[in-house]
Amino acid sequence: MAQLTVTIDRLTLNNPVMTASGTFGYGFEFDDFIDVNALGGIVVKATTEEHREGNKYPRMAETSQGMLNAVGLQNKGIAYFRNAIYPALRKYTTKVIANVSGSTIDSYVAVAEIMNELDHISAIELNISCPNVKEGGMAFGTRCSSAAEVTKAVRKVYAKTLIVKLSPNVTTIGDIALAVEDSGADAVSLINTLLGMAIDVNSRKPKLSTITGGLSGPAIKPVALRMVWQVARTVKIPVIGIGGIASASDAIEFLLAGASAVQVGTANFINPGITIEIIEGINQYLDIQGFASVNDCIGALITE
Amino acid sequence: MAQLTVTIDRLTLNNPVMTASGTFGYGFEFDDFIDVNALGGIVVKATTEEHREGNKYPRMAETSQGMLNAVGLQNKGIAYFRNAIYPALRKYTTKVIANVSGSTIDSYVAVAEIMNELDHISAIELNISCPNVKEGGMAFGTRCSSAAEVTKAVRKVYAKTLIVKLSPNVTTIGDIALAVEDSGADAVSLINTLLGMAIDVNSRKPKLSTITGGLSGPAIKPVALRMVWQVARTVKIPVIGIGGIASASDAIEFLLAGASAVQVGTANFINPGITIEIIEGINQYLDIQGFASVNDCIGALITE
Amino acid sequence: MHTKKQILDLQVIKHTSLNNHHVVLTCTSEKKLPKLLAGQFAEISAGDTAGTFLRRPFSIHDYNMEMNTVSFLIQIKGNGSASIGSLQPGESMNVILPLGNSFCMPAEGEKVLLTGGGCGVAPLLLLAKSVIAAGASCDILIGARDEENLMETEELSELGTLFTTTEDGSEGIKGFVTDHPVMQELKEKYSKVYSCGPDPMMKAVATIAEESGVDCEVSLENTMACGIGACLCCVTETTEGHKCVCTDGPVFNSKTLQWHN
Amino acid sequence: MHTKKQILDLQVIKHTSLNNHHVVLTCTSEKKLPKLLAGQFAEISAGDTAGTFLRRPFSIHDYNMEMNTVSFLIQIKGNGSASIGSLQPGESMNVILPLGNSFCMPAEGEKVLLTGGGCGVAPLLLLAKSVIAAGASCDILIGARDEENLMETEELSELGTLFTTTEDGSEGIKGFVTDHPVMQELKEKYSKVYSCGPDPMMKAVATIAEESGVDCEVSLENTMACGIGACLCCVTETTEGHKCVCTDGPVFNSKTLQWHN
Ligand SMILES: Cc1cc2nc3c(=O)[nH]c(=O)nc-3n(C[C@H](O)[C@H](O)[C@H](O)COP(=O)(O)OP(=O)(O)OC[C@H]3O[C@@H](n4cnc5c(N)ncnc54)[C@H](O)[C@@H]3O)c2cc1C
Ligand SMILES: Cc1cc2nc3c(=O)[nH]c(=O)nc-3n(C[C@H](O)[C@H](O)[C@H](O)COP(=O)(O)OP(=O)(O)OC[C@H]3O[C@@H](n4cnc5c(N)ncnc54)[C@H](O)[C@@H]3O)c2cc1C
Ligand SMILES: Cc1cc2nc3c(=O)[nH]c(=O)nc-3n(C[C@H](O)[C@H](O)[C@H](O)COP(=O)(O)O)c2cc1C
Ligand SMILES: Cc1cc2nc3c(=O)[nH]c(=O)nc-3n(C[C@H](O)[C@H](O)[C@H](O)COP(=O)(O)O)c2cc1C
Ligand code: FES
Ligand code: FES
Repeated sequence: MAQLTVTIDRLTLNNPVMTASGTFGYGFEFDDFIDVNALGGIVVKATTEEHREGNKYPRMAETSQGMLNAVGLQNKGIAYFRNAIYPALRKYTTKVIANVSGSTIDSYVAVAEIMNELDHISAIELNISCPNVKEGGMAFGTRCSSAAEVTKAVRKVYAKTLIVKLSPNVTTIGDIALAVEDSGADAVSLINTLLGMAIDVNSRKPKLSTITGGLSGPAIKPVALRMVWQVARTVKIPVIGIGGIASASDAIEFLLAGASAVQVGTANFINPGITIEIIEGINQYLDIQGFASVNDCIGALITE
Repeated sequence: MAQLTVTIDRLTLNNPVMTASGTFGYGFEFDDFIDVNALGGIVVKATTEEHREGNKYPRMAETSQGMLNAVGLQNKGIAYFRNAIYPALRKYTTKVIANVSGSTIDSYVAVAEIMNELDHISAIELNISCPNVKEGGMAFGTRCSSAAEVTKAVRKVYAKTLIVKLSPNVTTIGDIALAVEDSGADAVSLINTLLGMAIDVNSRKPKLSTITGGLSGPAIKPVALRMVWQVARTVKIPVIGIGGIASASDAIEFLLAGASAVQVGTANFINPGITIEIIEGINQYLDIQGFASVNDCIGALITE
Repeated sequence: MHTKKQILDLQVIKHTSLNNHHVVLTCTSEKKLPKLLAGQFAEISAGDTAGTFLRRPFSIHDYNMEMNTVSFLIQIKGNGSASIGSLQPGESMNVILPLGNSFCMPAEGEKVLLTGGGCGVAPLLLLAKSVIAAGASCDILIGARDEENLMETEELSELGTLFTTTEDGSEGIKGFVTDHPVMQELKEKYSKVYSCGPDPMMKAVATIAEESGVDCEVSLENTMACGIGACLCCVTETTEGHKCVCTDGPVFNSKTLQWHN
Repeated sequence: MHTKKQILDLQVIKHTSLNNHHVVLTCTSEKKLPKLLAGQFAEISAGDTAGTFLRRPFSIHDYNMEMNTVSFLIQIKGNGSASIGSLQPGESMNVILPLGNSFCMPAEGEKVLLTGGGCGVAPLLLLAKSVIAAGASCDILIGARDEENLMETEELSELGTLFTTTEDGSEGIKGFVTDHPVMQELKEKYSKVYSCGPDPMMKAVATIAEESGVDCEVSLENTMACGIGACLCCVTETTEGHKCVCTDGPVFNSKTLQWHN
């Protein structure tokens, strides 16, 4: 039984397995299936300043070993989050991380300010990479200057661990990661979804109401892993790996590539118990490989 | 029986189904399986100025509904191509397109100059998007300025149809497409492979000798389709769609999104007869939908 | 009263082919099945099939607590339903259930109309049984393309008067379910209408019900990624904004819906 | 003399389990099988299995022109071999064959040594038969982890003297194939050595053969995407640069190889 504890900035996680925002609700949806507190942490769904209805149905299309979504940040806004959702989240002993989204810098700051007051929210993950909203979202995450600007603004009002979630829809992910590191991010998480599209040839219409949407699932794992590896070699702050993780072996690939922790997303839809299986599988792997601690395997890729 | 002929600049193809460079050898490898002349065209494997040995083994890793490759442009150079391969290619009555690669602008130009003299090569496809070589390759395709520069230089020496093959590893594919259009490209083809990575957790080593490699196959189709749609709305020159096409329905998605023709890549490895099935499937689709010509379905996506 | 959702392996004990495109799978479980209500559904894994990624949602077609059996009526559409629908006795499938809300039961003594189009008949069998168990009674109106696609007529006719329509007139009234004369007598005969089928059919039924001043519950079939309220992909527009079909539904009172096109 | 490559559906007629991780599938075809040579291989589709994408290469284990049968010896490693190896009589699998070059046959009257490690025994059965058909004769040396993993010993011992080694000493000489005394007598006894197995074993055999001045042919198992020379993924370094294992091989004269690490 190896040591599974990892640290992301000031945050100590009991193990490196978290859930990805937008794929795990607020955790409650999974209480029937697993002991949510057994996870390293949970990242709850995106919160924006105002209530948002999100995009029109259809918002989802299955693809080869993946899916497209165009949810568009549907949520009831930060006030509702604080008053109605946060109190219920307090029951969890695992680390609860809020995913913060917005369409202007001020709106990111407004949400971050309130999150900063909520004791039980251990960290925020700044979502500058959502491909499914017309304004803001991914636009912030695809240029170094805007990524830096929003990070700086939020850093000023947010005292705890600030994670910035990067978009994969860029030429040089390392540059964006450096820009947010220089602007005060404590960690980066990646990747958000790849911008994709699907067409129903019979109706000749796009499968999503928004035409394009975000691709997730095993299909994107090779791209995610490459980006995590590139970023981990570029920045000094911890990296959280996300993208297509559906097994312990997938998670371990990200750890070896340099991720200090991982988030499991789409795989939760197919097997709501997958995160627990992944934790067990990591444990077994460490024992078999003779690692005393998961930290020994972070970045332990042999490339000579 | 609908009309299948499409035109790409001055090039008339009997049907919109071609093969993608590096996945169909020189055509000969498929003579046992299909009548290669039944294809709209074939794009033969990359030719560089000098003989290249390519990257070390291992060069391939299977992924979820996709594969990574790191072949690295192995080929015997343009002189050998002209003397030993080109004469044999003359047996084909279908359009034969050469994929031209290089590490410097001069080396692209050198190959293009010789290709220009070869009657039976109907067009060249400029590969500014190969992720598997240390110098040049993808680097040219990820910045507007360098993409424009190499296109202009080749345009000067190449009189026939000049197709530029774009890299998907960029923030704004439309900008690169515009840059090459403005520099004299007659058509663009996209996408080349997405840069990805895979790790063998047991040996803790990358699965490819080059660590990262190019991801192809159905996994990338949603990204490819999105990019083709974006580029087709951005440029006036014809667009050739590539990426994960493995069925007639996949090919039709690309046509509806605005591609004038498609290239089938990785799917040839799994079913060497797939291209013929795709042509038949497109034909059936046109009949069922009541299109008299494949041209009626190009860009016919309904988005209102 | 929340019944805990479970991930279970079900064993197929009977495979009944209804026609070319529809089968009923009757299944049991080693563990006791949780209580299943009419209108609820399960997310079924298509197993190791290359062409599918997500689970597929199917309504509870029938449920027998004593026998510990549950059945599903599966229309073969694409890869997922083809793979699930080909399971034979002895084979097993992984499911998550029970999911979703359920139809509201009529009060004792009420009489209600159940309407179904095509494979929309799937939830009506358990619904009819539940209506009767609640001390109410029902008539059942089902429509299909042709006679062959009118399904489960024997079972249903034992639970109430069965009316049928077919588009080609090969059985029952020629036309859509809304062309059936009984639809003109809603107010007089029924306290409530239930409907499951293609969207246009449910909309037409709901419109007539609303015009007749009769309550109407419909069961939506929006595409789903998770089925458990985690992804927000399955929403429908309601008078209170977007609601998840998988948790707030699949059953909605037609008046709360802003039908999408 | 080029035999046309074909895409064929083969019907499994016999499934023989050799031990926990190895099976032999004997197959036939409705069409007449093309001529298959020792050392050639087929690219087999794992069908509809979610966990696989590409075909999987397997050597021709045996071929009988009169009976129109071909067999494969399959080691269960991952998803692909598990799915293929689980096929039962009556089921079919899609293959491309014949692929690759073949072993060079010895001249009449020569005596050669066949060496195999683990599932490297796969191509040796047809090789031994072909050697004999060519009027030559052979001894066969196979090695494995333990007795259980020494496979096809009965069939092979009918074709030549069979020597065995096991790592745990449970059968034959304890150690690797290269530890067998016969490896010290190559020059005296054999005109040629053939080898198939894990890379380190083939390298060790080739080294001894080269030192003994005996020709050695090895059969490589590089991972492949296409199997037909189209992708250039399967290369091995040779004295003439990168060569494709799927078309220039899988059989190479050991002297032409620059073994990769
Ligand atoms: C709550 C709920 C209950 C359901 N109950 C039943 C049932 O009892 N019996 C039954 O046969 N079906 C039922 N369905 C529909 C069923 O889930 C789909 O037919 C099935 O998922 C299709 O999967 P596939 O892989 O076969 O088809 P795919 O390959 O995914 O799709 C084939 C075609 O069907 C369309 N399609 C896919 N899913 C749906 C959907 N949900 N609604 C409408 N069109 C769709 C696709 O757009 C495509 O054109 C229900 C759906 C929901 C949401
Ligand atoms: C020309 C040729 C002939 C072959 N003949 C036979 C044969 O007759 N019988 C037989 O059992 N096998 C043979 N093999 C090996 C066989 O192709 C692989 O074992 C098989 O493809 C593994 O597929 P999988 O899906 O089961 O494993 P995967 O899930 O793909 O991999 C499981 C593990 O096996 C490793 N692996 C995969 N492919 C290979 C390979 N080609 N060589 C070494 N390790 C590999 C992977 O790295 C991984 O660790 C041959 C290979 C080649 C190239
Ligand atoms: C339905 C859905 C909704 C999502 N919503 C959010 C979100 O609100 N905020 C966010 O940062 N990422 C969101 N994501 C992205 C995921 O958190 C994750 O980055 C991505 O799905 C890749 O991981 P995966 O392949 O494991 O799913 C969403 C993804 C999906 C599939
Ligand atoms: C093994 C392999 C080799 C390739 N070699 C080349 C090449 O030489 N030149 C090139 O432009 N593209 C090359 N490509 C990219 C393909 O032409 C194509 O753009 C890509 O694979 C996406 O299409 P697909 O998903 O249909 O395979 C290669 C792809 C593969 C898989
Ligand atoms: S399907 Fe995921 S919320 Fe309904
Ligand atoms: S496997 Fe494709 S060239 Fe050998």
